Amino acid sequence: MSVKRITPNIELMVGLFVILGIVTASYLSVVLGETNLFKQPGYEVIARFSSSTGLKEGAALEIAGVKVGSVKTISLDREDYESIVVLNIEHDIQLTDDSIASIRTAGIIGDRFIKLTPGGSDIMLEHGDEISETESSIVIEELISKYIFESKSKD
Amino acid sequence: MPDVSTQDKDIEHVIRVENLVTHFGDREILHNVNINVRKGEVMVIMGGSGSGKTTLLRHMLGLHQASSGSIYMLGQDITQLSKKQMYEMRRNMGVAFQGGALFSSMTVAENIQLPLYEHTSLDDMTIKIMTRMKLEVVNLAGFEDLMPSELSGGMIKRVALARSIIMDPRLLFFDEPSAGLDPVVSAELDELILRLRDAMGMTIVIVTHELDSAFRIADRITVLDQGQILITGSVEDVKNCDNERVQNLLNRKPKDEDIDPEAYLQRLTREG
Amino acid sequence: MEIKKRNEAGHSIISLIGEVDLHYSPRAREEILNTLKDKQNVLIDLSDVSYIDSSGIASLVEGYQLSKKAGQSFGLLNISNAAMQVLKLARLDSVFPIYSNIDEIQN
Amino acid sequence: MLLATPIRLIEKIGFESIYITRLTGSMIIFLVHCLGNIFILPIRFTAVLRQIYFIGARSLLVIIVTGMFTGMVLALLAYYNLKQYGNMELIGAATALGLIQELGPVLAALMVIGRAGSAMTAELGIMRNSEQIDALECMGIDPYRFLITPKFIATIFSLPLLTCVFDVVGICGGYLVAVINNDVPSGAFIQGMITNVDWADLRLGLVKPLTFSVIIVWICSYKGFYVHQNRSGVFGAEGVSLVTTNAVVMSSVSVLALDYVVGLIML
Repeated sequence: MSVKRITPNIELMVGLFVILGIVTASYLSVVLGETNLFKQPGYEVIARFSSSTGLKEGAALEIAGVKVGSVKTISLDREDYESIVVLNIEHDIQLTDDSIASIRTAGIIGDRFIKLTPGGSDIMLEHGDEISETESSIVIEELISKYIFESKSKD
Repeated sequence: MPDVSTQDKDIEHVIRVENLVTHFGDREILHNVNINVRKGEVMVIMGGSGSGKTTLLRHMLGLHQASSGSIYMLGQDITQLSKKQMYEMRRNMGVAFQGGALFSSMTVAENIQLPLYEHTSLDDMTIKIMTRMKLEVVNLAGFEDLMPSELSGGMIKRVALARSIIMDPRLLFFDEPSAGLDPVVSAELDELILRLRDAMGMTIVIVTHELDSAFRIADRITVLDQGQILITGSVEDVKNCDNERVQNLLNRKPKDEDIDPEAYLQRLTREG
Repeated sequence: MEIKKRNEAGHSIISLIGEVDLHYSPRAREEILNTLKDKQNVLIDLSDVSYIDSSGIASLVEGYQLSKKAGQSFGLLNISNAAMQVLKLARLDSVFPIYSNIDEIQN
Repeated sequence: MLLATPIRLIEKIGFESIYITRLTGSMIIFLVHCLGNIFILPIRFTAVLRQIYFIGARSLLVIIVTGMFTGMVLALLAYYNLKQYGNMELIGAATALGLIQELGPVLAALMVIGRAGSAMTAELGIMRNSEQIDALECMGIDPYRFLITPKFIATIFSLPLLTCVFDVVGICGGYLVAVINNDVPSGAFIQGMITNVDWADLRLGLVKPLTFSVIIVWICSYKGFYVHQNRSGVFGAEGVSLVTTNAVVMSSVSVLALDYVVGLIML
């Protein structure tokens, strides 16, 4: 309605509100939602685990405690019943082909994440390659039952 | 405008209410009302409170659904019009409500201009001049930038009148023009209404319970009581009417009914 | 509505004919303002106006104001009864220079 | 005589069902009418701007204050509960997720109901009572399009932004409590938050305010617009106050119910 009077005050306030709203919205989506607006896409490698219990898609990928990527997909290899985990690694992180991928837990009830330990080889992994050295999830229940079982058999 | 206004230019009765019956819930408010309003006349609908006069007005404005009967405006039955056609029709109708119904967030000028901005593509300058002209007509020159809250009751009525005539409508409806106004202001408003009729050839329908004002401005008067029309005629006709209820209304006499003692007692002591 | 233009006695005479309402007044306004822009003295002939509403009158007011600023002459000619009533309602009959025929102007 | 009570009960049930059916029908017609108008050009920018000013900008302060305290109390609770498990790095995640998924959308919506929704109902109710809506009708102006559609557009635009402000301010409040007051490492707070919040959470945090804004304006403006048809038959100032209370209660409850439904569908 073009009749209504608008004091500059209203426009200023609405402007401030919208700017504040957009700044906070972009903080949420860029920082927390990890929208790859400015980042170059990473590359993918495959890791096979005998068990990936507790690991979820989107879980973090860390080297020395620093996040360098995430788990893209988890699927089952229907022939040898292994877990195939596709890892998305940031484009500027170089990994040797003898790196070790191990599934770890943050704290006791924390999320599972994948810890990468770089090796000493000269050959670097490229998009689509496979990490051959892996350590599966450590399941606390299994550890405990194993301990009980072993101590029994000693007797 | 290629709408209703160009058809039926010369029909005698610009408003025709035929056999109008309405209900609120189970209560019948108007019983078979018939009114004809001639082109260019001031028709006053008079009645005490609860007589159904405001309801009748709201029917003419298309704000209520009638139970039966028809209402012809400029030759078209508005009870049969679609919403869109009704909006078209309303451009020929100006309405000044009892309380003014001004939009409190807009200035006087913005209130008056609103229909122009909504319905026409006139130049801003033209709209500005028209607004000021209408304010001159209602003797409120220089008030355009005030807010409705800064106006007195009489001023609000006059602004409402200015808004209702901004589109130069052919039909003007005015609900209680003099209610709550002192006699001087009320007389001024009456004068204004007559000038509008003479200058613009408007047909004007006024709903009021004020006798003095009604007799001053009316070409014809319709007296409504308890949802029924008692008489329609000139001021003289009404004054000379020997119907008891009309005379009671004219003499400001309260209704006095014969009291049936038994029924009265029943009414007072009834349970529930 | 119809608009006719002719030149007479040093004036452009614009005749408005028929109904000048919300629909047609913008055209009348444009004609009046354009003629004024051409530095001509303007007379509006209202003898054949059967109906003029306030938007039409508003255009006349605007034209008159513009001509005053530019020092041109502006007037209304042969005002019909219908137009006169509307002018009187807004008390504009005392504002405009009003002539009943062209000879009056020359005096 | 014995039959009277059950028959009256059945009557009552019938009466209620008719009322509810009617109400639902008329509310849906109302919504369709208002939403349909959103796409009819020209949009009344000035009116929308005024509404954004009122609904959005003027709500900022209350949103910032409540957001701050909500974030602070979330972090405090997370701190005391997580301390028992030694999972301090989750404090950031707990605060952020709580805010983004649930408390941000819901509390921002409740604040908007309290500030703007109640005002909407009262404004429309007063306009109805003073015949302003009839006046619009008589000027040939569609009152839905003129009065209510701008409120819809403004709220649908404002509430998600307010929710974002609420979330971020809340996260800052949580950061203050966790890092400055309780010596949680700053990196742990932020890293935990970044790792655990993902797109699905943000999407949920966006869909919620969008649906809430529709339901808030819907209920609040319907109640005010039809103040003269309220069930108790109260009119005048009392009628306006009654429907305003009704609108606030009904839209708050609806927001909470809808919150569950949206969560159910999207999680």
